[in-house]
Amino acid sequence: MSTTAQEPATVGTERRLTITEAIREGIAEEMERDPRVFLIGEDVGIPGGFGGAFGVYLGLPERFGHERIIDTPISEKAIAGAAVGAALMGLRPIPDMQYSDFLFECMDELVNQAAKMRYMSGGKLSVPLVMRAPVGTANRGAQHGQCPESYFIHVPGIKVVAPSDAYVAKGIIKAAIRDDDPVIVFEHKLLYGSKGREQAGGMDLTAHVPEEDYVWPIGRAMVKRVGTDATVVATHLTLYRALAAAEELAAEGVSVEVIDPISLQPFDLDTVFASVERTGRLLIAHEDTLTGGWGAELAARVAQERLYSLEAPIRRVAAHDVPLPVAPVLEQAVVPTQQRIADELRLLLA
Amino acid sequence: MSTTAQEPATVGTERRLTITEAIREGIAEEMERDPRVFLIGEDVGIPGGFGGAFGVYLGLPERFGHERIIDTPISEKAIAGAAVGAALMGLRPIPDMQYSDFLFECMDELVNQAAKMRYMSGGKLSVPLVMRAPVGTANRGAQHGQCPESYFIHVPGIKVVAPSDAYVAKGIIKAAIRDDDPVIVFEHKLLYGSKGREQAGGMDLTAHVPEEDYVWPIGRAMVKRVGTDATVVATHLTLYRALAAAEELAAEGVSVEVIDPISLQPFDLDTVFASVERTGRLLIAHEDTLTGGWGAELAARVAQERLYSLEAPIRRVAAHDVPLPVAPVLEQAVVPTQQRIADELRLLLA
Amino acid sequence: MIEPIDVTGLGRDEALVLYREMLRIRRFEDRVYQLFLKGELPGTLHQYQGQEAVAVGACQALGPDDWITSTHRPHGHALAKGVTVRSAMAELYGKATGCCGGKGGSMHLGDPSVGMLPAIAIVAGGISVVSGLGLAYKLQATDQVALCFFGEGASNEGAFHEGLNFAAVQRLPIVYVCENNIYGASTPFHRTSLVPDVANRVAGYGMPAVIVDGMDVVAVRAAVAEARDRAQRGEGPTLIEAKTYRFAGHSRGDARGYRSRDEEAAWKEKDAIERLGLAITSAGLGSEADLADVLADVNAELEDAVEFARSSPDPDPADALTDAYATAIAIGAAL
Amino acid sequence: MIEPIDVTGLGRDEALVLYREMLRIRRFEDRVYQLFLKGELPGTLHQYQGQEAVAVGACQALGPDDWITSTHRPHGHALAKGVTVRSAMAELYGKATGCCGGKGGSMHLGDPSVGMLPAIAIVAGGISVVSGLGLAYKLQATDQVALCFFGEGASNEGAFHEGLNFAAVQRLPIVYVCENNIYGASTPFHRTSLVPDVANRVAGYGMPAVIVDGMDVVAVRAAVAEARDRAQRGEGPTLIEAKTYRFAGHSRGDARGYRSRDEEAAWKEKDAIERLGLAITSAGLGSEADLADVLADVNAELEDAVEFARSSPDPDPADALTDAYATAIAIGAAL
Ligand SMILES: Cc1ncc(C[n+]2csc(CCOP(=O)(O)OP(=O)(O)O)c2C)c(N)n1
Ligand SMILES: Cc1ncc(C[n+]2csc(CCOP(=O)(O)OP(=O)(O)O)c2C)c(N)n1
Ligand SMILES: [Mg+2]
Ligand SMILES: [Mg+2]
Repeated sequence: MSTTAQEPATVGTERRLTITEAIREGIAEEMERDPRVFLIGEDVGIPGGFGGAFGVYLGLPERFGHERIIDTPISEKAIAGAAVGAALMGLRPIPDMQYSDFLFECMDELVNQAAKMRYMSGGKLSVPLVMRAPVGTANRGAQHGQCPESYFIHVPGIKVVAPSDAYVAKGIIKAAIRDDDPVIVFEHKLLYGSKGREQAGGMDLTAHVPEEDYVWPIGRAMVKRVGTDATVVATHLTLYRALAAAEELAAEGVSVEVIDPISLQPFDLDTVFASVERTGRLLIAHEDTLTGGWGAELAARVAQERLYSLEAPIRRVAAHDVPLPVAPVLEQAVVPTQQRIADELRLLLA
Repeated sequence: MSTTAQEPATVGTERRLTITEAIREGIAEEMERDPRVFLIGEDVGIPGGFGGAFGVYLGLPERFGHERIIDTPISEKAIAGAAVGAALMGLRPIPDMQYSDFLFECMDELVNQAAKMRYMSGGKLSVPLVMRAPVGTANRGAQHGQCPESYFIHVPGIKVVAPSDAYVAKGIIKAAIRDDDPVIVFEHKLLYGSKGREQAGGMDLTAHVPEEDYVWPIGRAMVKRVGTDATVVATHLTLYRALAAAEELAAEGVSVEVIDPISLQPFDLDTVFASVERTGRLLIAHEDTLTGGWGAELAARVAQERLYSLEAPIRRVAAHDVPLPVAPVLEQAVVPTQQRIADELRLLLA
Repeated sequence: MIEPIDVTGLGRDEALVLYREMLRIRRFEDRVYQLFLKGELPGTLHQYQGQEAVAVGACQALGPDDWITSTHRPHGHALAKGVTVRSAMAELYGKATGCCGGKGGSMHLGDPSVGMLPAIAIVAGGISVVSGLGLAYKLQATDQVALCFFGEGASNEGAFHEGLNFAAVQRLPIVYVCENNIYGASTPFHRTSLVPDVANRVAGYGMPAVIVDGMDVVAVRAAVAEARDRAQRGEGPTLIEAKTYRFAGHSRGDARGYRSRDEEAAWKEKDAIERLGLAITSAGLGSEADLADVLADVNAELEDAVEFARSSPDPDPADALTDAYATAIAIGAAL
Repeated sequence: MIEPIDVTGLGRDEALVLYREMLRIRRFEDRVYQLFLKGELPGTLHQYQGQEAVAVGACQALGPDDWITSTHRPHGHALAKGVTVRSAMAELYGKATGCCGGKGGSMHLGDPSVGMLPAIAIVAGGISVVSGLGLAYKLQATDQVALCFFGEGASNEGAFHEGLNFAAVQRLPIVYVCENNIYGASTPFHRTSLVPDVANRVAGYGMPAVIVDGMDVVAVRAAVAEARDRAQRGEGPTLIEAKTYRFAGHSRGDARGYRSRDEEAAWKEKDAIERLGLAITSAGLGSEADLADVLADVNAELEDAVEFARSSPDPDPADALTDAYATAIAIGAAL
C-alpha cells in the first residue's frame, strides 16, 4: 500500500459532485459494466418513492429495471441473507440498510454467514457483497445516528470502508463492488451534500469527480493536509472538524497533518506510521463512541509498532460512551466537536 | 475501585466447586432471596432435558418451578426482548444464550433496546437483566466457539464481565443479578469443570467457594500472580495459559505478574496501571480475535495514561483474525497457546 | 360524503372525550408541522394525522396501569396514553422539561408515569419488548395488560414472528394493535405480502385476530376492550388490525409520489374526527357549538404547550453524560 | 410390525438406489458414532439416523445444479447430495482431505462441486441464505431450484418468517423441506407452538404447504419433485413438512430423558430403510441377497473412507490463516 496518496489534480473541466451523486454514478457504472450487480433493500426503487432513504438510487430503476433494483419487505435478515446467498452463487449484490442502526437486525447474516462462509468452505466460495449503511448523528436520537463501523473491524472476513468525499466515494464503491469479499460501506448522512440538514451540522460538500473509470483501492489512506507537528487520523464529519481545528491551530503557529484512513479494515497503517515518525504525536478522532472504537485498535498498533516514535501519549477524541441524545445541545456535548478536537490537539502538543 | 484484590483465604472447611456448580448456586441463592429473579431460554428447564446447554440449571426447575424457569421456542429475539421488557417492569430476568455465537440473533434487542432504554427515558427506567453467554473454541467450528465479549464493551449502557474461576463466578453472577443495569456474563466452556472436554483443552477446574453470601463487585480485577518484570492481563482459558507461561518464564528467572480483569466494562484500570508502573511492560492476551478486541482498548488506555511508565512497546496476543477452524491442529494455530504467550513474553522482555 | 360512525349507547361525556382526545392529536400534529417548517424543531417528524381513532380508541380501553409500547410514529400514542401536551411538545423542542429530558425526542416519546415506554423507533422493536411486559404481569399475577402498537410494515420483521408466537405459547396478557395504514414508508403492503391482511398471519400462532375499521374510534375501543378482557381472563394475546391511513407523508419532506391523490381523497372522506363529530351532532350528543368549544380548548392547551416549550431551558450539556447506566461507572476512566 | 411403503411404479434400479443411499447414511452415522466414542473424532456430532428418507427422497428429486442448504445436522444431507463418503469422513477427522479442508467440520459439511453450501449451524441460518440462491437463479433465468433443509425448531426463528415471506413475494424457485422430528434439542414442538404442524404457518405468506410421511422415501421424493416443478414453472416456493424422528440423541451424550422409550420404539417401527427393504422384497424388486449385497458394498465404502481419513494428513497449521478473505489482506499488519 502506498504511504501517501492524494486526490489527483483536476484534468480537464472540473465536475463537482456531491457524495450522493458520486455513489449513484459509481453504482450505475458498475451495473452497466457487470450484469451480476444488483441492488436490494427497503424503499430503494418504489415508483414515486425516495430512491433509498437518502435518494442515492433516484433514477436507477428507470435505467436498470425492477429486476435489478429489488424492493423488499421491512426484513433486514431477508435482505442480508438474500445478499449472502446471491453472492455465494456468483452475483454481486448491493444490499441497502437505510440507517446503519438497523445492521443490528441482521448481525447473524453478516457476522456468522457473510464473514465465515468462505473460510468454512475451505476457500472454495466467496461472498462478494457490498452493504451500504449510512451513519452519523443528526438530531434523530439514539436509534438513528450510530456509527457502528468499529463492530465490523472486529469481524474477520469482512472489509470496512468509510469514504468522506465524493471523489473517494465513487472510487471506493466501485472497488467494493469489484472486490470478492463482503465490504460494508459506511457513509455519513451529513456529508451527502443534501440541502436542509445544515441545522444538524450538515455540510454542503462537493468534490471534483473525473468522468473516467477509476477505483480507490480498499486499504489506502489519503493525507488530507500535510503538517509536521502532530498527526490527526479522522473520518467522516469528524475529519472536516479536524481539518477546521488544524486551521485553527495553524493560526497559533502549529502545523497539523490530517489523515483520512478511508478504509478501516484493512487499514493503511503505513501512512499513519510514516506520519507519526515525522510528527511524534498522534490524535485519533471519530464519531463512534470511544471505548472499543476503531481508534483503540489504531492506538494499540502504534503503541506496539511505533512506540519509540512517540513524543507524547497517544490521544483519542470520540463520542462519549453514552447512547445518542436528541437535543442539539446534548448531542453536541457527546460527539467530537471542532472545539474538543482543537483542545485535544493543544493537550497533545503541550 | 481497589487496586488489588485476592481470593480470600479459606475459612473453615474447604468446599471446592466447579464454575458450573458455583453459578448454579449463585443463581439459586438469588432466586431464593429475590422473587423477581427468573430464568428464560432454550432447553433450560425441560423435564428430562439438559438444564441448559451446559447443565448449569440442573435441579433448579424442581426447586423453583416452571413459572420461574421458562423454556422458550428457538427465538433469540423473543428471549432477549422478553428479558428487556420484564426488566423494564422491575423484574430481574436471566436470559440464557446457550452459545454466545447466538447473541448475533438478538443484537437489536441488546444494543438498541437494553442498552438505550434507560438513557432514552431520561433516566426514569432501568434494565436489570443478566444475559449468560458461554464462549470459547472447543473443536466445534466457526459458529460455536466465538468470544464476542469485545463487541459489547463498545455498547454504552451494557456491562460486560468474564469470570474465570468458581469463586469469582459465583460472586459476580450475584453482583450482576443485583445490578440495575444490563450485564452480559461471558463464561468459557472449557472452564466449566465438566468432564469429557479434556481433548479440546478443557480444564478440570475447581475453587473454594465459601457458603456465606458474598458478591464480587463488577469492575474489580484480581491479581492472580504477583511479579515484578512484566504484566500480563488475560481472561478465561487464556488466563490459565498465561499463568502456565509465567511459570515457564519463572524457570528462566523472570517474574511475571498476571492479572485477571474479570470485568471488561467497567474495567479496573487502576489495578493494571499500578502493575505497569512497577513492571514497565505489558502483554494483553485474549482468545477473542486481535483486531478490535478488548485488548486494543486496554492498550490504548495505557498508551494514553501510562505511556511514560512503559519500558517496551505494549504487546497483544490473541486469536488471529480469521473465523474458527474445526481441526484441532488448525484451531490451536489460531488461538493463543501457552507457547505463543511465552514467546510474546520473551519478546516483551527482550 | 362523510358518514357518521355508529354511536349507539355512547354517552355525551364519553363521546366528547373521544372527540377531544382525537382532536388534540390532530391539532398537535398540525401545529408541530408548522413549527417544524419554521425551523423551531430539530430532527425529523413522523406524523399521525389520520390514525387518531386507533390511538384514542385503544388507549381509552386501557387502565392506567396498562402499559403501551410505540413506534417511530408515537405522537398520537403518547397523547392518547396521557403524556401531557406540555411535556411532549417540550421533548420535540429538545428541552429539559420534555418527557425524556431532551434525551429521547420525537421518535422516543414516552413517560413511565402514564404507562408508556420510550417509543422504539426500530421497526417491530416494540413487539420484541412487549413480551416482557406481558410476562412480568403474568409472573406477578397482576391484572395489567400490555398493548403494543405497530404498523403493517412491521409485520414483515422477524420480531413479529418470534414475539407473537412466544406470547401466544405463554398466553401473555398482550393486545397487539396493528395500524395498517397501507404503506411502510413508500412501500405498499401488497408489494411485501401475498396475503392482503396482517390478520391472516397469526393463525399460525394459534392467536385470534380481529379486523376493525381504524377510522371508527368506537369500534377500535370495543375491539381493544374485548381483547383486554380476554387477556385478563388468562386466555392470551389477540391481534387487532385497524385499517387506517396516514394523511401526511411518511416523514417530513415526503412528497407522497408513490400514492395517488384520489386514494388520499377517498380516505379523507373517512376522517375519524369528522365522522365522530357528525355522529355526535346527528345523535344529539352535542351541538356544533360544543364541538367548537372542544376545539378552542385544545387550541388553548396547545398554545400553552408551545409557550411552555419555548420558554423552557435547554438541558444542561453535562447531563448528556448521565443516565447511560443506573449505577454510574466513570466514563472515560473505566474502559 | 413394520409396514412396507408403497413402491408402485418404482423400477428395480431406482429402488435399490434409494435403498443404498439411505443405508449409506445410516451406516455412516453408526460408524461415526463408534469412532467418536473411541475418541478418534474431535468436537461433537448431531446425528441423522431415522431421518434418512427425507435427505434421500429430497436429493433424489433434484438435479446436479440444484443447490441445497443444510443445518447443524448435515451428515445425511451431505451424503445424499453427493459429498463423497471419503471427503465427509475426512472432514469429521479434521483432515486436510476433508470436503472443507478441515476448516468446516461436522456442523459445516458441504461441497460446492456437488451443489451444497457449507452447512449452517445457526438454527434457521440456511433459511436466510437460501433466498439468495433462489434470487440468483431467478435473476439469471436458469432453471435451477434451491432446496433448504431445516428442523421444526427452526420455524420459531425470525429468519423463517422473513425468509419465507420474501421468497413467496419474489416467487423464488425454492423448496423448503422442514424435517419435523418433533424435538428441537430437548424441547418438543408442542411446547413452542400452539399449532400442531409447521405447515400451518405458511398460509400467512401465501405459500402452499404439503405434509408428507418423512419415513417414506418415495413419498418425500414425489413431494419434492412436484414442488421443484412448480418452482421451475415460476410459481414460487413450496413448504414440505416431512414428519420424521431422530433415533439418536440431539448430540453426543444426550441421554434422551425428555422422551419415552415407548415413543422411540413406535417410531422405530416406521424405520424408512426397513420399510423400503420390505417393499423391495415383497414387490419382487430385489431379494434379501440383493439387499445384503448393498449392505456389503456400503460397509466396504465406509471402511475405505475410514482408512482414507485415518491415513490422510492433518492440515498444515499455516493454512489456518488463509481463506478468511478472497483478496488477501495482511493479517496482523493491517488492522
Ligand atoms: C428495523 C428497521 N428497519 C427500517 C426502518 C426504517 N423505517 C422507519 S419507519 C419505516 C416504515 C414502517 O412502516 P409501518 O410499520 O407500516 O409503520 P408506519 O410508518 O406506516 O406507521 C421504515 C422502513 C427502521 N426504523 N427500523
Ligand atoms: C440461532 C441458534 N439458536 C440455538 C442454537 C442451538 N441449537 C442447535 S440445534 C438446536 C435444535 C434445533 O432443532 P430443529 O430445528 O428442530 O433441528 P433438529 O436438531 O431437530 O434437527 C438448537 C436449539 C443454534 N445452533 N442456533
Ligand atoms: Mg404502515
Ligand atoms: Mg427438530
